[in-house]
Amino acid sequence: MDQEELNKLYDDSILQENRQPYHYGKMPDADLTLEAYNPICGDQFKLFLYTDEDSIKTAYFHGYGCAVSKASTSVLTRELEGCTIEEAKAKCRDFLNWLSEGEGAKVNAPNSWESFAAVRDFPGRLSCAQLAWETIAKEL
Amino acid sequence: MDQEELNKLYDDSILQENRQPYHYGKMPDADLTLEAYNPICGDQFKLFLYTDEDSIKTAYFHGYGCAVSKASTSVLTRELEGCTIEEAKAKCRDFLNWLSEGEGAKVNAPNSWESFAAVRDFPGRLSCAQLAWETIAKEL
Amino acid sequence: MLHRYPPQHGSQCTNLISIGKRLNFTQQLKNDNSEIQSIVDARSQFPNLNRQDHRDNRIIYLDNAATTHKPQLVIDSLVNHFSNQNANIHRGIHTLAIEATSHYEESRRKVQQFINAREESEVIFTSGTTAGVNLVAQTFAQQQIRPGDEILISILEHHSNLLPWQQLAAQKGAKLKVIPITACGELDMPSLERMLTSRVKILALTHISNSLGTINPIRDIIKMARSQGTYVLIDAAQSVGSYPIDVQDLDCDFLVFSGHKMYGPTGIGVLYGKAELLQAMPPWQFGGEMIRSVQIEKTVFAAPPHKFEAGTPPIAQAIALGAAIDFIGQVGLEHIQAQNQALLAYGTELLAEIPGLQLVGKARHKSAIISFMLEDIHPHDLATILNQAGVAVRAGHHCTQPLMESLGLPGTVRASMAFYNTYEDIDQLKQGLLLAKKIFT
Amino acid sequence: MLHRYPPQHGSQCTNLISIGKRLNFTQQLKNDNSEIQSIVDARSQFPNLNRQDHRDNRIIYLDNAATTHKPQLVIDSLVNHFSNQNANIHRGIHTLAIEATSHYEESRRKVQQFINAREESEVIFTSGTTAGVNLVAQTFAQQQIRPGDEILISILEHHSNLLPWQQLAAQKGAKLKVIPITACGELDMPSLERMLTSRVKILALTHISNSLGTINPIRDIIKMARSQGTYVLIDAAQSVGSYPIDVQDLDCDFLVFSGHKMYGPTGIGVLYGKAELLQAMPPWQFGGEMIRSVQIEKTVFAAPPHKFEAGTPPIAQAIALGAAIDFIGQVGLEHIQAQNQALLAYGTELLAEIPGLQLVGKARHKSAIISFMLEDIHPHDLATILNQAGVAVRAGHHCTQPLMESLGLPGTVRASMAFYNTYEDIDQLKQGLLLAKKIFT
Ligand SMILES: Cc1ncc(COP(=O)(O)O)c(C=O)c1O
Ligand SMILES: Cc1ncc(COP(=O)(O)O)c(C=O)c1O
Ligand code: FES
Ligand code: FES
Repeated sequence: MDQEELNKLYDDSILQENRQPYHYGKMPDADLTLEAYNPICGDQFKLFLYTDEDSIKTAYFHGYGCAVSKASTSVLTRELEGCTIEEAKAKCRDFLNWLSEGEGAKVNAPNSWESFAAVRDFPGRLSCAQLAWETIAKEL
Repeated sequence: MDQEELNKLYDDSILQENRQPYHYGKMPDADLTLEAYNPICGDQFKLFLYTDEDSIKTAYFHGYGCAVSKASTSVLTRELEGCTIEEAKAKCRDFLNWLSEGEGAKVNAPNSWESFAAVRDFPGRLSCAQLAWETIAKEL
Repeated sequence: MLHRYPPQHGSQCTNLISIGKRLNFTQQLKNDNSEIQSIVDARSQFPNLNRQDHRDNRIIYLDNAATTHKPQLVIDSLVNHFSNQNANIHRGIHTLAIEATSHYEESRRKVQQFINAREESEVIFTSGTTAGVNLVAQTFAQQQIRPGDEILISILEHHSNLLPWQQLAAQKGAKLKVIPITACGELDMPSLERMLTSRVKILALTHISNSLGTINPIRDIIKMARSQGTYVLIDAAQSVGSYPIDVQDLDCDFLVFSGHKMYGPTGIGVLYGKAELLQAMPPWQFGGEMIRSVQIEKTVFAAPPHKFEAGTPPIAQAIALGAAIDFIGQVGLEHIQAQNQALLAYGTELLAEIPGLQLVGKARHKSAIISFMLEDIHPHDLATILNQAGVAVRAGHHCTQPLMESLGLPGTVRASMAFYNTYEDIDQLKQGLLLAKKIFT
Repeated sequence: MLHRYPPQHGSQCTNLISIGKRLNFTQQLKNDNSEIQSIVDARSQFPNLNRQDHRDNRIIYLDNAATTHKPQLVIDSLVNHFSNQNANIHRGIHTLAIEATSHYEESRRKVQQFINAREESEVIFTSGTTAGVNLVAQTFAQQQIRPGDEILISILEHHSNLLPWQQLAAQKGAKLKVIPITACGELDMPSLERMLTSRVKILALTHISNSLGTINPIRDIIKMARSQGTYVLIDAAQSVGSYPIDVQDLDCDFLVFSGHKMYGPTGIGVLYGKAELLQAMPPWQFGGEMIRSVQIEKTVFAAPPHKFEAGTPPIAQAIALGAAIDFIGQVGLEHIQAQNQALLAYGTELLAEIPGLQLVGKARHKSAIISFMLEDIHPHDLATILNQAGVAVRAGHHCTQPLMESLGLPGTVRASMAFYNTYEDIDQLKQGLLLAKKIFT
């Protein structure tokens, strides 16, 4: 059995984000609460945003999903903080483009995204990585 | 092209009965009128029976059907006359048995039926030969 | 005799362009490196064209309007799916399921491009034309039709595009109106114009009559319907795969067809619907794969097309339909169409030479369907004799009983050609008919 | 974490009979001159068992509850139909149409005998289980159900045997009641007895749970329903082809299943219904082939089964379903069943050895379906890792979302065996799970 691809998907960074996600928890007093629902598996995260004027001060998330979706939501949550709403949406669109088009997408991909590149070899799991980013891109 | 089977089905007797059917015409004052409808093709004959006590004095038929159905209805019409209702039904059951089971059926088949034996080689046309007989057997 | 077929007004009907010499059957189609370079090549792809009957005669298949034969590419597609792929689709993350899903969805894209739909989600896989019409009648029309509304069809309709509307009209207290035809078998346009008022909520019309071959001017008619605010469903069972169909150019609301009439397998068909209509329609069947979330109290349905594809779909058949579209692309729809028209012209001229033969349906625009009567020989007797002569045709009402009744005919014999038929096939048809005449006189 | 899977009361649940040594996979099945003499012979009939993934590993297929692989006999049947026969059925009198019709109807007889229906006309070909349930819900139940009536299902139901009833109940103002399960995943019989009153018009129940493998005691339950005057529909999608089904012995009113889960092709299924019920039911779809006579004003429908088979049916698929039944006969249903049970016992024991593995569903009577969780690894992560290890399983809610919710689970990993699986397949499953554990800790 060739474990290389597997090790790329489940690399240290994704496993670590999954085990100890950033700002994982409910935040009932958030100004904005979004639901990221994946109909393929039924998994679901709530995204809690605390905004000041037009920018996102703090972000939390909570819910249930696979390692890939949890890690990707964790990374997203961290990167949302400090963005304006427009910047947040643009960032998510960038991530989704980069994820589907690879290095061809003219997008400045931060290091934190690199681990998710492996998802491209797992077409059945693409929606896991996209889940929360798509919700922000489309519904914020 | 091997025409033998064809010549057996469309033999002189069937073609003759088709061309000059017995008692072909409407008989509006009949005591009993039955409808023989073939849903496979939409063909239809009306059977007109004029009875006296329990026996069939005169029979007529009218309608539209293929050569096989017309010939077979013509033969039936001729053979119904003189029968009691019960005899008529029994005769039709005999014919249907003989037709489906061949010489194996323990039935006294008159010469007039012989031409219809060829229908056995034309499974798509079996219902043509059965049509009127089945109506008498089942609905009289 | 019931023969009351209306007298022919020659001038309105087909002007037979004499075919002079036969269109060259072996003509070169392309010079690219496709496998299929000529109609002869294309023909060799259909194993069933070599089928023999019990007297070792090759069976000449002129029943293509009922179902076409299947090319090797389509058969191989089925074999490949079941031998090397086979998995249930969607929601699966193992290799086979991912492959099957991607082939299934790829086939949807092929259909989309083939009929030029705007979006993939406008292509819904069904089990056939009949299912497609029933789906629209029992969901969209079920919601749209109010008592007193009118539903317009034509007398040419196949039972599958008649019964669902008859049923719905009865259930809703709506009126079913029927466009008549002219003596040639064309839609009676003045009647159509009179009947197509704003009271008509839905017009359900066949593109090509499976009984008479008439090609209806649907593009113009759809335009007329649009101006009345009438929704239009087109029954394209006889046209897709033989004639180009562009749903955006036509601007129809719905269009239905069957895989098995376009060189694909049985058990698969397509409903095309405009995205905004599909979105607003309720689902038809309920089950797996068509949901977003299910609770005992409440279900949220998926978006089209999945909303309309409940349960395990005909996966292998959908993929094989994609193969059929590939095959059509290899031959070239323009060549298929030209060959059909050449066979129609040849056949029409040849049969007209038989004394006592009466063509039923002489529209100016016809597909390769020739319906006829020969003297007063019953269509089924003719079909039996033709079958013995090695020629497979269909006889009867062709699932258009009201049409036959309106023509005063008990049925017809129908010879329907596909592009892989040859002039010799039609010659043989003629021989069989001459034999029938001999037997019956 | 959402894991609230109820605590196990060991005593009520599976008593694993230790399998000691493996049941001999190469055992002799028969001594007659059938081609298939052993399970190894039978296994060699499935080309897809040799399929390899992109790393040249043989794919171990443990997703049989989603769809089974197809034996060569079934594939050949499709090829033969499309290559040598291919014609539309009924109303045709040419050789090909007669042959196709007779094979299609012969297949109906095979189904009849296989499930021991009293009459051929009780066997209706559908496009699958989902279509069968929808047919009954939208015709029979549509007429039977009145406001306030109850429809009873179980929490085990597949969406296909839930949504049609949920929909109907909402439409009719009827109540949808749901039988719960015990901690082992068995129907809670006291609840069932309490709920199955004479207010219940229809009980729609699965024979075998596709998620947990539970085999329900349907014969006894049907008897109870009879005594209340309740009609019963059995979803036999997971049982036909693996376990004997005798509809007369069961005395159910309706029974539905899919061809693709019993070694047959996609696109075909069966609805069995009692003759007297089918006769009284209105048709579901309207179109060709299901009529006795059609006029614009009025249509008279054909008798069952044709009344329910509108349009061109999945001809080739129905014939291939007959071939699947032939194949099952060649192997012997008793051998299939025994092999399934042996694989279940082996797999259950083997997986139980993995620390942290939690079986989901421990009914005493189970089919060869093993659902499980491994520690807190998400089912889809497990399935991905297993796929890389060459093992195809399914993960998720398996189209039983309410069941998963009631178990407090987001889904499970499901390994489902067919008789052609081997002990080595299950060994490999275990290896994959151990790998997953290693990755995740
Ligand atoms: C128990 C059960 N019922 C119903 C179905 C639905 O069958 P199909 O998708 O073939 O219509 C399935 C299969 O997924 C099943 O396992
Ligand atoms: C014009 C037309 N409409 C509808 C149908 C019905 O198609 P199917 O039987 O494939 O559902 C046919 C084919 O018989 C047809 O020719
Ligand atoms: S499996 Fe549900 S989001 Fe990944
Ligand atoms: S074809 Fe109609 S009765 Fe013979």
